[in-house]
Order: sequence, then structure tokens, then C-alpha cells
Amino acid sequence: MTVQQAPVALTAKELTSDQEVRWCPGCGDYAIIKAVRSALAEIGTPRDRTVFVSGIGCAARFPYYMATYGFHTIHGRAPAIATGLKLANPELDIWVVTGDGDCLSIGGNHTLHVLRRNVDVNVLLFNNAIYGLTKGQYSPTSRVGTKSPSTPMGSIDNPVSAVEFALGCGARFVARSVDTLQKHLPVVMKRAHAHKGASFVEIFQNCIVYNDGAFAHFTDREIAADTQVFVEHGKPLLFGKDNDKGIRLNTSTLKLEVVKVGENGVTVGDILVHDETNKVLATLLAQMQPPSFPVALGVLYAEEGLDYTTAVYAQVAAAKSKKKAVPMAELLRSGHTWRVGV
Amino acid sequence: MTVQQAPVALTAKELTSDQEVRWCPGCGDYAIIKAVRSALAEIGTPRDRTVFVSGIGCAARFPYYMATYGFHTIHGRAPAIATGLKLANPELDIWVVTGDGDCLSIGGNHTLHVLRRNVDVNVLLFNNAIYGLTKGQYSPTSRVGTKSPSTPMGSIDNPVSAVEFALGCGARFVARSVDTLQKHLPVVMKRAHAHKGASFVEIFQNCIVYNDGAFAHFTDREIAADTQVFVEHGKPLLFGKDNDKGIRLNTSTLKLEVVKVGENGVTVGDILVHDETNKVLATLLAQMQPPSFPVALGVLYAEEGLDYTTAVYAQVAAAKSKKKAVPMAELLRSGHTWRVGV
Amino acid sequence: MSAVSAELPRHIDRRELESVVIRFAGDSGDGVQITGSQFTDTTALAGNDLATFPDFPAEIRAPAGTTFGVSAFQINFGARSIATAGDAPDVLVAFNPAALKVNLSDIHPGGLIVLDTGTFSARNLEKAGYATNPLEDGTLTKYRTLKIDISKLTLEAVKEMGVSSKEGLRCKNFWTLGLVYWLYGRSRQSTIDWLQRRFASRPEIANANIAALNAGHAFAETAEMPGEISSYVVPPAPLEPGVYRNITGTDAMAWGLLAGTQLAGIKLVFCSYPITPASSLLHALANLKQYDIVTFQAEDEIAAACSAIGASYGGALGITSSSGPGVALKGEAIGLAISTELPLIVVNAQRAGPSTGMPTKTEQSDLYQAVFGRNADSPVAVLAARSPADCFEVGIEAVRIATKYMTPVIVLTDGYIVNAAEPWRIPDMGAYEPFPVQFRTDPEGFHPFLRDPETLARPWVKPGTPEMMHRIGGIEKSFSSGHISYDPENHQKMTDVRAAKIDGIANDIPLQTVEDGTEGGALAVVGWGSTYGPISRAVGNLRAEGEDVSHVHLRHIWPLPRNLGDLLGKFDRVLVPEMNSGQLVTLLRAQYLLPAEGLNQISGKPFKISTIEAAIREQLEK
Amino acid sequence: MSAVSAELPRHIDRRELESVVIRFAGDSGDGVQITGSQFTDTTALAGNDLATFPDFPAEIRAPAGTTFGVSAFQINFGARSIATAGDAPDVLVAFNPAALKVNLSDIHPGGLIVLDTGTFSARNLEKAGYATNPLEDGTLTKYRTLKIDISKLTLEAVKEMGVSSKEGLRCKNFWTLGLVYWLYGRSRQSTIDWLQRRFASRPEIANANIAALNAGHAFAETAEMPGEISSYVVPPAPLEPGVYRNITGTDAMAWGLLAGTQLAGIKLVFCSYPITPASSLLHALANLKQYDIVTFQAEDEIAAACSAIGASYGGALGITSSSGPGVALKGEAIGLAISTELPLIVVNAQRAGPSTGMPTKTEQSDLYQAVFGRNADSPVAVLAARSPADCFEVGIEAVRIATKYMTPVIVLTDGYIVNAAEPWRIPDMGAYEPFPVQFRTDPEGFHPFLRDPETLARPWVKPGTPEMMHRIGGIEKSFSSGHISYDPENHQKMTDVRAAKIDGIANDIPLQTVEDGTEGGALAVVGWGSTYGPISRAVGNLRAEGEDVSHVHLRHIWPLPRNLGDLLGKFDRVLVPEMNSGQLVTLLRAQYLLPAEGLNQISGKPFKISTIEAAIREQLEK
Ligand SMILES: Cc1ncc(C[n+]2csc(CCOP(=O)(O)OP(=O)(O)O)c2C)c(N)n1
Ligand SMILES: Cc1ncc(C[n+]2csc(CCOP(=O)(O)OP(=O)(O)O)c2C)c(N)n1
Ligand code: SF4
Ligand code: SF4
Ligand SMILES: [Mg+2]
Ligand SMILES: [Mg+2]
Repeated sequence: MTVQQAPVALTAKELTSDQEVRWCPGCGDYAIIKAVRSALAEIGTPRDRTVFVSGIGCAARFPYYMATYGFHTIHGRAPAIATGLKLANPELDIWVVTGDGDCLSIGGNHTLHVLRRNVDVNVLLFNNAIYGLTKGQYSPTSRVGTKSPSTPMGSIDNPVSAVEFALGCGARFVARSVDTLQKHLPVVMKRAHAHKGASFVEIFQNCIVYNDGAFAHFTDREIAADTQVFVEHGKPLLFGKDNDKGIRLNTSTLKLEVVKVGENGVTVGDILVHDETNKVLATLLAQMQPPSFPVALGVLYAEEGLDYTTAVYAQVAAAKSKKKAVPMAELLRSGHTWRVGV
Repeated sequence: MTVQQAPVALTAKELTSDQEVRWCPGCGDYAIIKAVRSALAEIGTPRDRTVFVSGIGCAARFPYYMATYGFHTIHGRAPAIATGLKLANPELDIWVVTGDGDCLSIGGNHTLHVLRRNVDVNVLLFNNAIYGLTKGQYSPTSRVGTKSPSTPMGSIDNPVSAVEFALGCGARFVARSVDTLQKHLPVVMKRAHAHKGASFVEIFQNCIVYNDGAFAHFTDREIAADTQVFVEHGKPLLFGKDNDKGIRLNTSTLKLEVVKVGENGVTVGDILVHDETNKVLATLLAQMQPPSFPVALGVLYAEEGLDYTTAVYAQVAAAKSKKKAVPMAELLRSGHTWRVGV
Repeated sequence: MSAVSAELPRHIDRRELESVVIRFAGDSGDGVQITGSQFTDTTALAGNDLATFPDFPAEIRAPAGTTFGVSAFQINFGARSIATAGDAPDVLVAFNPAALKVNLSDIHPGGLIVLDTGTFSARNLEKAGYATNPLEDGTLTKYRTLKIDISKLTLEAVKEMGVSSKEGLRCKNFWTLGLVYWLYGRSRQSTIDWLQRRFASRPEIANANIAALNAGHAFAETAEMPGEISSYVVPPAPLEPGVYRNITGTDAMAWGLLAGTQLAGIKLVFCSYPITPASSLLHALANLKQYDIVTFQAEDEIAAACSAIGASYGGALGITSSSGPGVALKGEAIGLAISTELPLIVVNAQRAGPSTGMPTKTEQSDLYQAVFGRNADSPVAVLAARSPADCFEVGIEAVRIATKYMTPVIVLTDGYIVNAAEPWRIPDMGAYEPFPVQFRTDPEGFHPFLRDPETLARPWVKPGTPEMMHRIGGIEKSFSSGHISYDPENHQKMTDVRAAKIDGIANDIPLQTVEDGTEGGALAVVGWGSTYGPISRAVGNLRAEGEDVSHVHLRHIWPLPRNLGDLLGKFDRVLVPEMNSGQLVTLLRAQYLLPAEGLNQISGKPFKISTIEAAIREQLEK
Repeated sequence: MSAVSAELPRHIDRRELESVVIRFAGDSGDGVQITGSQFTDTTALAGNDLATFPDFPAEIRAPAGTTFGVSAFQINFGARSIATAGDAPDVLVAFNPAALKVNLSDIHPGGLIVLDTGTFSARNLEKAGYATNPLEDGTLTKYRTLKIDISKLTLEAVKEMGVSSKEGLRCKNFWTLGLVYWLYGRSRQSTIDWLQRRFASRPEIANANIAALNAGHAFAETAEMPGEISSYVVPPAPLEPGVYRNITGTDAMAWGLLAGTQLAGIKLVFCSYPITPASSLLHALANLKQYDIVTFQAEDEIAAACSAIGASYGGALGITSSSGPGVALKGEAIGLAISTELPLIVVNAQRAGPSTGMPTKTEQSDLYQAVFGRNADSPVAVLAARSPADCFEVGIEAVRIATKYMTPVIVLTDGYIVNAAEPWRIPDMGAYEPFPVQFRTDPEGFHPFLRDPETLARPWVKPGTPEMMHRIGGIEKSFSSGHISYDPENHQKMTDVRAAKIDGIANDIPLQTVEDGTEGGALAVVGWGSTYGPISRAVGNLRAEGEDVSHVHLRHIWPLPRNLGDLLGKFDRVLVPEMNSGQLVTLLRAQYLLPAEGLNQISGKPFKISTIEAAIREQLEK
């Protein structure tokens, strides 16, 4: 936002539209919308300055359920539409809601460019590793071997890692959370919103109908403590039930390893401290996968930088101060003209 | 290639078609085609098993000048077309020739997917950081501030780094070279060809007409020794006129630094040894930029993995062994049928 | 309250019925589609002709009990030839209040409504938007109703079967099916067999469903059934002798494309991106890999079209499929195939638009896009399937034209055709003449844009063929050398020859015949695609009444059959019913300067026979 | 050999000329386009009417001396109104052998050819594909020639100016221009002024060019010029009084769109992706940022269209532009704008296709794409500009329709129109009635698909407006609530209302008038777009001969003017010349059942007047 306004008082209920929600009962999207509403209530941007732009998919139904402005567009193109909207009015708070197919299959190119341009919009990727709306085909984030109507013998494509991709695109804010983490999610969203420039948030979302339990190996409550690490800037990367496991960098192999504090002489001082401004660290964290590693959640990377529309309007202002915007009638007469008759 | 065949004897001349070359005099593309011909002559795949597929742009004229099979397609789609071609005939040697606009602007999504799927084609990106064919608009790799017909006040988008992008997409072979490096280029291309799966090679190419000298700050002969480092698996990352500068990892900041062997007690043993199987190292190297760092050239990353069409045909074979391909007449009668009359 | 109460007009006529239309409707979770397809299979085995129309809700899994979560399946079966799924159901089976709410207005007075009273709770009535209970407020007085607490009776029937009560309740569709089987004198055996196969690994589920099926049947047969109702009889239809099966448009298209590539002797590479209602073709072909088929789920529709083109360049037949919005994305790539003269098939399962529109609803509004929807002068062949089974023939014909003329072929189906099923007399594969592709291998005098003097097709060369190396691309090329050419006269010549090639296909397709009626007269009703059913029935009905009306149905939309203009010229009037705002009619008027008129319905639903009959009568009265 | 030799027929008639066509041709590096535009400016100042046609080579910078590197610029100027760049040049200025080779066949016998003999080296002759030297082998006997070693004379003229010999040789176009100025009695002053401005920072270059210009002029004037040649006179044309300028289609469109948004009182957001020949509009608008214009080079055409739609959703006017293949990619997004009823302008600078085709050559073959090229029933407004200057009016009209009717408007120009320039009488901006957009801000009774009863347009609401929060999307919505709706009748109603809205635009545009001729008669020649020039001249010529032929030219392609059918019905015959295979003619035949016939040229070049004249005569003789 270029204009800072005092936050207004808002409740989750005021952010809820009158439309009947049409996700399957038990869908992770319910949890996410709850978290978004609570984050937005805390952020306090007036509802009339908030816009949700989405593509197509189950996730993309999101805007209908928010009592803000909303645009449910076409498959994969939400980042481009959001860019145009931001160009027209940089003062809007724009959220892009997208699914793994929408964002990384058909929409991969627009995701790349909205991120590298650093357009000040917040991209929320609901990753359920499946095409929900079209009834269950595998997606670019589905693990190899996913059986689906289009891959009855199992998928063979290597999945893309959403956050590694975002980092490779030049994203300056990359974060990750899980649909069920109702405390963590709003925090991440507030950070994304506060970041000036494009923010990219991957949310692991359970599709109960077509890909139930796709992330259970690190989201199940019983094992979560050992399979998730919450990264926080300036804090050591510790995790585990007893918070005694940690991530250490093996400087000779340049690879991460999981160690236990107190074992083999490992102290907390040996544990990597998270630095969200270090892109290489973010890449290393992004690559961690169970079972060898916990999944890194939180803000993996955040780097300040000029956002796109600010730069665009700075040029418009510069143009105005350099060349006078003479009235149309005068513009038409600029350059060579000549008079006939009269 | 699935079928290994003995290489045939080939000369650069035999690889040259009878079509008049239509690049501007002095264009870097001339040097690249020379290097490609010499690499192909050494590789020795018969001309009739080699196919060049390109999109649209100056670079994309490439196939016309090769006495192999060639398909000059549409803007940005060469990776998708090459994928289909490889699916139809996995025994072909397929090279994709693409420009920075073709590959990273309109074609970004197909580049992502051909790389993550690991389709066994060799992508050669001729990066001149400009749109040559359409007369000089800035491209996604143009540095900020590029004045061009569409950005008369200078471009404001952050450029994308081709190799960081490729790594983020999950590419398993990523290399870099320069149009004028006539010894280095063929070596890189031979490595790309030998790699089974998708290979991605970025070639810095000078567009003498619209972006002359865009890379001069690290390609000019006089300064090249100090602004380029040639990475080789298992060898220390040394460079400089006297080969006494090196790249070291600062393990506390997790950042690279340039040091001088012999100064401040630095020995060759302190210098990072290139490990082309380490993706994080590749990311670090990819990020190095003049003037603080030399540009890393050579094979930044190479990791074995099942290639796409091998997996596809393995499934076809598995399907055949599991379900009999009964004749059509029988297939039509499978499941419930009933007889009327007779 | 007893489990059943019947309010039936007395003295029901137990006569043999010529045809019956039943609609099953319920929550997405009620197994409505399975019930419908089991009834269909059994009905087909009984020798009736039939047509079906599955109607899916737009939501994946809408909250239970809501109107927008209602799924329906309609079947029309009869002792005579059946062309459509029927205008209005004679029987509605409603598994819950929402299903009743959504479907009631389609039932004509006196129709039979079978209801599960067990679902008419206050909560469900509210979710369905009923202020008062329709079972009690007189809503249903116009209809015959069978109000049964199916839920309760099902739970009783399965209680000994070792399934949970949730699983038990899921059997209520089979209980109901048992009842309906009794009504029409159907055998339960094929359904029992199917359940045993389907739940081979969970026999308790199979047994529970079978128990429910039998219980529903027994219920109808026994005293608990109101005495006035007995079994109807719908005798077998006089079908052509042969072996029959049921087939959906999707399966018929998959098999037709496979059969076509076998007749052509080439590999099929199918590249697509999921979209409703086109995805099912990808699913069907993905299950046929044993035929050396490669299926590829691309990253988007552009990549799908482009990879198909790449495959065709490689010497396979590249096929892609989508629905309207996805086909829109393929336009530029189709232009490349036109310019490089590569075979390509684009199957468009049309749906209601514009834009996302109503993805689960049917429409025929992509004819303009197929014929005209690209930049530049870029003609292609366009075919349309008229019914589920017809997809087989159209699939083969598309392969023949694409490979013989080295051209893209656009095939139009629609949401109705791909999902619906009809009985199909399995054709004799031996009767199809093979049309093997001749790849060029002779380098003598070769260039890639040489032409066959008869078809005007260019030679097809597989990369990998010795000494045939050549380059092609989307830039204009010289007629005489195949190289890039910017020569003005050459461009004219190439544009003309591309058009002439497509135009020439008209010499290689059957002359247009009259489907039903005479070669001239007062009125021709011209249709294409899935309007076949209602038009043929409407024309048939009115001809039976002695009206001078004939039915002409197009398979070839472009080029049009050579004699079509003359044929239509022999009628006083031409009426063109379309599920769009008038697209074929534009083509016919422009081509033949005939004052053809449109009958246009854009509601996401197939035409009713009565709508077309009314329009015909109006035309005849003019 | 002396520096000049002339072979001219004796006794040249020194009469005043009514019009002259000159073509400058040379290597891309020869400064041909600059020469042409300087000649144009000077000619305009002299009071002639004129039209120009720049013809760029397909290559960026082809190797010097090759035929495919030849660039050309043609100007037709006269003492009467000039409508086209002329059929065949009276004068060819050829800067090298390749330029002669490529252009000679267009010159009619007796035409004047000015040659730089200094470039006729063996090497250059070979590169141009000349086996023998055309200066010597009789090739040129049919023509009048001025063979001058311009290279040598230029170097001599600039040798004192302190430029390198490479830079000096680059002045030869100005030497030649000086000579041509003398031939037509032109003042050098405006060119001298231009050179001084252009090379303000390198005065030695300016001076060298001025010296060359003067030297060429002096050469012609002095004894070294063959005695038989003297200056021709082309008197001023009787132009309407006013202030004039030269303008290209690109600049006129940029200014028209800007003027339109000013009249509408909204911000212009222009989103595009480069493509020949559309890119120049992006370039032009990128230079107008001081008008609060935002220009955005998107990652591809889809993103360009989508970001424009996003901008319109945001309350600006989103405009996108491309050429055929790029517009093909925008089809799906245009559908979204149709469904959500957002204003959007899509400017298509048409080029020769299909596929990549001949990007630098002109064509009119995207009319089908504009009118029909999308999935589903998705009507939009389509406008076409007839000439470079007309782009200004069309740009304004497109903004008016898009914002008033909340609809996409497709604007068709072409490669000829965008690059060519013509003198333009600068309109009085005060004469344009503003059409300010009224954004809705009143929440009372609001929903986003309410409609203005007259225009049927829905209200436009800027996000950011208090208490007007709402959601829109590409799914079908309820006519009465604006919410998602799958209701069959509603879909029919919405489809009908979308069509009626576009159709209603016909009530808000001028009735079709006859450009030249009468409201009825033997033959109407109906054109659209850039065929305006040759049609108007051909019809004018034949009417001057007393033929009964009239010219009707369309700006509004869809909807068509209300009276068009009636108007055309008053003619015995209708002829439709198009630079495509017959696209408007399809529309007219389908709409009006008129036996309109096409005159079709698909060569990448504008029609010659003579071609149209011949076709008219043929029609009149039928
Ligand atoms: C152009 C286009 N192509 C395809 C589709 C069909 N389609 C709708 S949503 C979707 C993918 C949904 O997957 P995802 O983005 O992961 O969202 P989810 O439903 O899982 O939330 C597809 C393929 C479409 N609507 N438009
Ligand atoms: C669909 C489409 N959009 C745009 C173009 C115009 N176009 C041709 S090449 C090109 C970009 C060229 O840049 P690059 O890929 O970097 O190649 P280079 O010419 O620099 O080698 C563009 C925009 C096109 N031909 N097709
Ligand atoms: S299909 Fe999956 S993602 Fe879609 S609404 Fe249902 S549970 Fe959620
Ligand atoms: S424009 Fe640039 S990239 Fe293109 S051919 Fe010329 S020098 Fe090479
Ligand atoms: Mg998903
Ligand atoms: Mg480039």
C-alpha cells in the first residue's frame, strides 16, 4: 500500500459474505478461510480496500465467501489479473488465492513474473497436491506414484517444490504453513501482508475427497513435533517433542543434518540460527523433507526491495515533471504542422 | 536416447544446411552455431536422428541452418513441442534452441515443466537480455534500468536469473557458457548431451544491434580472467589471471567470499571444491555476480535421475504385460454385452 | 407411522408400456449415478432401446441435503427406438427433499414419485428450502406418490450383515433399485454380479447391498406394497440383430480414436489438460496403455496442443482434447499445425459458456470457434458426433481425414454426449477399410511441401528417416521449394492451396442424406451434434402424423457435403435447432444464401422433443 | 567513367504533374525510411496530399547487399486527393543492385530509375543474384535512368566535414534526397532543420548530411545534370483548410485512445506483449506517461489481456494490443471480460498468417477471429480503422463503446495502417462531446449485474468504494441477484441479454452512409479497414468515367449499422474486396442473404487500384 491508513475494527463475521460455502465437508479450505478472516480482522484494512483475486479450482472459490471485493477469474491467470488491478489502483490490498494446479501448472508463468516483478500482492497457494475441482487428477506437486484418474498406474513426473520454485523465481517473501495450524497461519499471513512487494505463502491443505492424508506424514498431530520445524528469524532451528533436535550445517558437505542437543557433544550453539534474509539458507530449508528432515514452516525468506507499482508510479511522476502533459489539442499539434487555406 | 548407437563420422560442414544465414553481421549467434556444429560433429549422432526445435526469435532461426531435422515453431512453446516429439520417438536426440524472451517470458511455464519432468532434451538458452527479433524491447533478463522502446525511461522489473530459475524448477543439469568461448561451449554441450534427462544450458550471447556489450563487464577479454570462474567437478574454485583467487564459504554467514591464495594465510585447501551434485552449491554459484564475484561458467549442477520418456515407456510396457491388448473387435465386446435377434 | 403409505388414483391401467422415463435424484453421496447405470445395464439386457442423461451437480461435494448438491440420472427406455433421454420423467425417485425440490417441476401431473420419507426431517426440509413439508402441504396432490421410509427399511434389511450403520444407510439406493426392478419386471442378477465383482475385497459391503436390493424387491412384491400397483411391462424393442453393449460417448470416442490409429497403422499420443467435461477422455485413454498409447497430462492446454503437434511431427498421431475455454487457448497452436500441415485432432467436449459458464452443463456453442476461431485464413476440418455411440465412427473418421490430408481436425462433442450412454450394436471391425499412412522415405526430389496431386496433402516424414532431413516452421513457405518465402504471389498460392486442400475433403466424404423424410418438401430440420435425439424423435412423431417435414443431420461441419446446398434448396423452409444462439445457421445462410431460421436454446439442457415439435408446427403453419 | 550518365528519351514533356509515386529502396542500413519520411514531411509542407507505404524487410539486419535485406518506402503525392500509396512507382530510387532487383518489376516502362552506380560492384551484383550487370546488359532499356556514382559524389561532398569515410558514406541518402528535391522543386529547409535537431549533440554529422543534401541538389541544378531533365511541378492539392500534420496509424491510435480516456475521465492502463507490427503502439504509449498512462510489458499475451482486465476491474480502462497469433492467445481472457461485463479494448494490428506467416506483411484476415473467435456465445463490439489518421476516431469510439456498454471492443488495424503515414487535418478537440464514466457508488439496491434499462450495461464499481463490496467471476450469474446461478432459464436470459446489449450498440452508432456514389444502383463496393484507399480511388476513377458504382465503407463490423442490409439491398450487386479469403463477405451474406461476392487478395500487399477497377468493370459487365 502506498497510503497508510489506521486499521479499522473488524470481526471475522464482518468478513464473511452471505454466500453458502460450497466446499466438501471436512475440506482443509474451511480452516484456511477461518485463519484468513482472523488475520484480516487483526490487520484491519477496511473491507472496501481489500480484494481477493483467484483463478479456478476449489481453492479459487474463496473470494465468494469473503465480504470484501472479489474476482473469481480464469484458470491460472490470477497473478496477471492482480497485477493489472494493482497497476490501476496501488492502494488496494490484494490477495491472490490459488491452488497447486492453478498456480504451478497452468499458471506457472504468471507466478514467476508476479514474483520477480515484486508486485505488492499476497499469493496464498492452497497446496493439496491434487486437482480438486476436476475430480482428482494428479497435480505438479503430487508425489511420484500418485494414482489418479489420469495416472491410473501412478504419476511419473517429479513434483515441483512450490517454495524452491518461488525462490528460483526471485520471490522476496516466501513462507509456509498448514491448514490446521490455526495459530501459526494468521501470523504468517500478517507477515505476508506487512511485506511490501510480492509475498508467497504455501499452505498445505488437505483434500479430504481426492487426496486425504497427502501430508499426514508430517501434519498428523502425534508426529508433528518431530516432523515440523518452525523457523523464526534469529532463533536456532530447534524442534522435537522436547525441543532438543536441531538443524546443523555440515560445512564440508554443504548439507544440512539433524542432530540432537546433548548427544555427541552437540550444544545449542551448534544449531543453525535462522536468518530470513539469507536466500541460500532459505533454499536449504525449503529442500528439507521427511522422513530424514522436518518440514520447515514459517517465514523462510524475506528481503526488502522496491515493489513494482511504486516504481511504476515513480516513473509516471518523473515523466510528469520532465514533460508537460499539454492539453490534447496541443499534443495533436506537436511536431511538424502546416496550415492549409484560411 | 534409449538406443545407444556407435557415433558416426560427421563434419561441421555436413551439419550446415543450404539456407542463407540471416542473423545480423556480428551477432553472437554465429559463434554459438559454430560451437554447436563442432560439438555435434564430435558427438556423432547421425544427422537424421538429430532434431532442433525452436520457438520464435532471432535465436529460434537456428534450426534452418542445421542439416538435421528441424522445427521452427511458435513463441515460447518449443519445450512442449519437444516433449511431444520425444514422447512419439524417444530415440531422437532433441535440442531446444530458445531466447531469453522465448524461454523465460512467454515460455516460462513450459520451461518449468520440461525441466521438472526431466524430459531428455537439451535446452540451449541464448540469453542476450533483449528481444532481438521484435527490435529491441527489454526482456526478463534485462538488468533494471534498461532503456528500450517499451521502457524509454528504463525498465523497472527485477530480472530473473535463468540458472536460479532452472534450479528452482528442479532441473537436474544446469550449465552456463558464453558465445565467444569456442573451446568451452562445445565441452558444455557435450556434457549436456551426455546427461540423460533435461539439460539446461544458458549461453550469454551478444546482440550487437540492440544490446551490444550487455555482458561485456565479465566477457571482455581483458577482464575475463578476473570476472569468470570455470567450475569443474572435484576441482577447487580458483580463477584470476594467476589462478590465485578463489571462492570460499563463510560458514557463519553462509555466504560466499572471494579470497586470494597466499594472502591472510589462505591456502588452496580453504577454497571450495566444486561438487556438481550439490544443489545448494549450485545455487550459491548461480547467485555470484560481478563486480563482487566472478560469473560461474561450466556445469553448475548435474544429478542423475530417471528421465521422463523412459518412465513413460516403462509404464506402457508394464501395461502390456498386465493387460492383454486384445484385438479391437474383442475390446469392443469387453464388459456387459447382449445379443439381440439371430 | 407405518413405513409406507400410498396415495394412488384407483383403477390404474396395467397395460404394457411403450416407453418409460425414470429419473433418479438425490444427494451426490446417495449413489444416484451408480443406481442409474445399474438400471441401464439391466434394462439393456432386457432388450429395450434406451438413452440416458446423467446430470452432475456443479460442486464436488456440496453440503449434504442442499439443492445445489443434487445429482440426477435420467433414463428413457422402450419397446421402440429411443432417441433421447426423454422430455419429462414418468417416474421420479427422490432420495431427499432437495432432490424433490429441484426436480418436481419437470414431472407431469399424474407422474409417479417415489420418496424416502426417512429423509424429510425438519433440518433437511430447511436445507432444501421448503418452508412446509411437501409430503403434507398438498404439493404432491397432482402426482401419484409412493412414500416409503426407505432409510429405515434399508437399515433393517442390512442389520445382520456386519456393516456399520453409516455403511448400511449407504445401501438405500440398492433397496430402491430393488423396488424399481420389481415395478418393471427386471432381473436382479446382473446387479448382484456387479456388486460381487465391485466389492470383491469387501464382501460384507457386497452382501449388504444385495440384501438391500432383495429387500426392496420383496417389499414391492409383498403385502406391504399398495395393492393397486403391479409390475409394468415394457417389451423388448425391435432392434437390429447383433451383439449390443452400452456405451458412453467418452468410451466410444476413446475406442474410435484407437481404432482409427490402428486402421492408419500409427501410434496414438494423447496430450490433454483436465477440464470438465472433457477429462473423462484422458482418463479412458490412460487406461488403454496396453495398446501402445501414450497419454500425457500437460501443464496447460497450450502445452497439450503443442505436445500433440510435436508428436505428430514425430510420426505419431497427436490428439488433444478440452472444452471451450481450453480450446480457446489452443488456437495459436492449431494455426501452427495448419501452417506446417501436420495431422492433429482436437476433441472439444462443449459446455455452457461464455468463460467458465456452467461447466457441468451442456451446450453446442463452440461451432464458431471450431470453424472460424483462429487468426488468419486458416481452414480446418470440423466433425461433430451426434450421440454417444456415434463418437466411435467420428473418431475413426477424424483419424482418416487428419492423416490423409495432413490437417488438424476439430471434433465436437458435448457434455451430454460424453457422459450419456446408449445401447450400441457393436460394429464388425472387419468391415472397416484400413487407411495405412505412407510415410515418405524417398529423398529423390523431396521437399516437405510437395503435394499429392489428388489430396493436396504434403508428405509426412518421420524424423529419424535417413537422408530426409528437412526443416519446417510457421513462417510462410515456398510452394515450389518448401523454404521460407515472403513472395506475394507465393503467399496467395499457398493460402489458396491450403483452402483447396480442406475444400477437397468434400469429395471424399459421403453426400448428405436425409435422415428421415424426403429429399425436398415443406420443411427440412437441419441439426448437428447431440440435437440428433430430440430432432429425430420430433420429426418422426410429426411424420407419423403425416406432416411434410424431414430431418437432415450433419456429421461434417467443415467442409460441408457437396450436395448440401442443393438438397436444402429443395425445401421451402429450413429450420436449424441448436443449443446456441445460431451458429450453424450462420454458416448455412452464408454458404447457400438460404433463409434458414434458427431454433435456439441456451439453457445448459438438451432440447425437449416437444420444443422442437412446436417449432416445426409453427414453421409448417407459416 | 564520368560520375553520371543519363539515357533519357528526348523531348521530355515538362508539364505540371497531377500526382507522382516515388519509391526509395536500399539496404536496411541505407537510411531509406528516414529519406522517405523527410520527403514526406517536405511534400506535406508543399501542400500536396499524400499517402505513404513503408515496407520493412523481414530480417532485423540482413547481410548488406542481399535481396532479403531490402527496405523500401513509397510515397504518392499529388495536386488532388490521394488515397493510396500508389499502384506502380513513377520513380524508383535504388541505392544498390539488390534494391533494383527486388523493385524493378513494379516499375512501368518509361518510369525513371535513379541508381547509385558506385554500388554496382561484382560482389554486390552477385549478392543481389545478378549474373550480368543490369546497367550494361539491356535490362534497363525500357526505362529512363539516371546512373550516378552517388557514393563517390557523397564522399567528395563531405570530405571536409570531419567525419570518417564510413560516416561520410552514410550521407548518401541525403545526397540523393537533395537531387530528388530538385526534381520536384522542393525546399530543403525543413530537412536541414530536422538534421540540426536530430544531431544536435554531433554537429559534424548534421553538417555532413546537410552538405550532402546541398551537393545533391546542386548537382541536379548544374551542368552535370543531363540537359533534358528539369524540375517537375506538382501543385498543392485542394485540401480542406486547417492545420495539418503527418500521422502514422500508430500515433493516431495512441492519441485516439488517450483522447478517449480523457473524454471518459478515466485512467488508461495499457498492457501488451511485443509483436510485429503491433509493438509500436506500446512504444508510442510508453512515451506518454506524463498523461498518467501506465504501460506494462507483460510476460505474454495472456498476461497482457488479463492485466488489462484486472485494470478495468480496478476502474481504469484496460487496453491490450497484439497481432493475430497473439490475439489468438487472448481469446479465453476476452471471454472472461464478456462474462464479467468489464470494459476492455483489444487492438489487433493484423499481419499475414496463418501462424507466424509473414510478420512484416499486411493482411485483413482476423475478422473471423474478432467476430467469432471465442468459445461459446460471446458477442463483442468490433471496429476497424480505414487509414492511419482514422485510427484517432476509431480509438475514441472504442473507448466510448467499451465504457458505455461495459464490453470488450476489438479494434482492427493492420500492418499497413500502423506503419503508413498520411496528412491529417488536426481535429478540433472542443468538438468532441465528453462521455464521462459514472462509477456506481450508491449501495442502495445494488448488485453487480443490475442493468441500465437503455444500454443494458451493468454498473461499474471501483474496488475501494465504501460499502459496495461484491464478487464477480466467469461463472454464469443470476440476472436478478448477480450471484452464481446454474438455473437453465437464467442462462438463457443472460445469454440473450448479453447479445441484446451488443446488438443495441447499433442504435448508438451512425447509420451507414455511402462514401462515394448513390444510395442504390448497379454495384456497391463494400470495404472495411485499409482497403479504403484503393477502393475509394477505384470507385472515384470509374464514377468519373460515368460508371454506376458506389463505395460503402464500414467502421462498425459488429454490430453492423442498422440500415446496412436495406442499403445494400438497393444495389443490383455487391462486391467486397478484402485482403483475406472472404471474411466480411461471409458476415454480409449470413446477415442479409445478399449474393455479395468477394474480391480476395492474400499476398501480404495492399490492393492496387487497377485490380479493384478491373473487378468492378467485370461486375458491371455481368
Ligand atoms: C483453461 C482451463 N483449463 C482447465 C480448467 C479445468 N480446471 C478447473 S480447476 C482445475 C485444477 C484445479 O486444481 P488446483 O488448482 O490444484 O485447485 P483445487 O481444486 O485443488 O483447489 C482445472 C484443471 C479450467 N477451468 N480452465
Ligand atoms: C505469440 C507471439 N507473441 C509475440 C511474438 C513476437 N515475438 C517474436 S520473437 C519475440 C521475442 C524475441 O526475444 P528472444 O526470445 O529473447 O529472442 P531473440 O530474438 O533475442 O533471440 C517476440 C516477442 C510472436 N512471434 N508470437
Ligand atoms: S474436492 Fe478436495 S479440495 Fe475440493 S472442496 Fe472437496 S475436499 Fe476440498
Ligand atoms: S537483432 Fe541481435 S540477436 Fe537478433 S540477429 Fe541481430 S544481433 Fe543477433
Ligand atoms: Mg489442488
Ligand atoms: Mg533475446
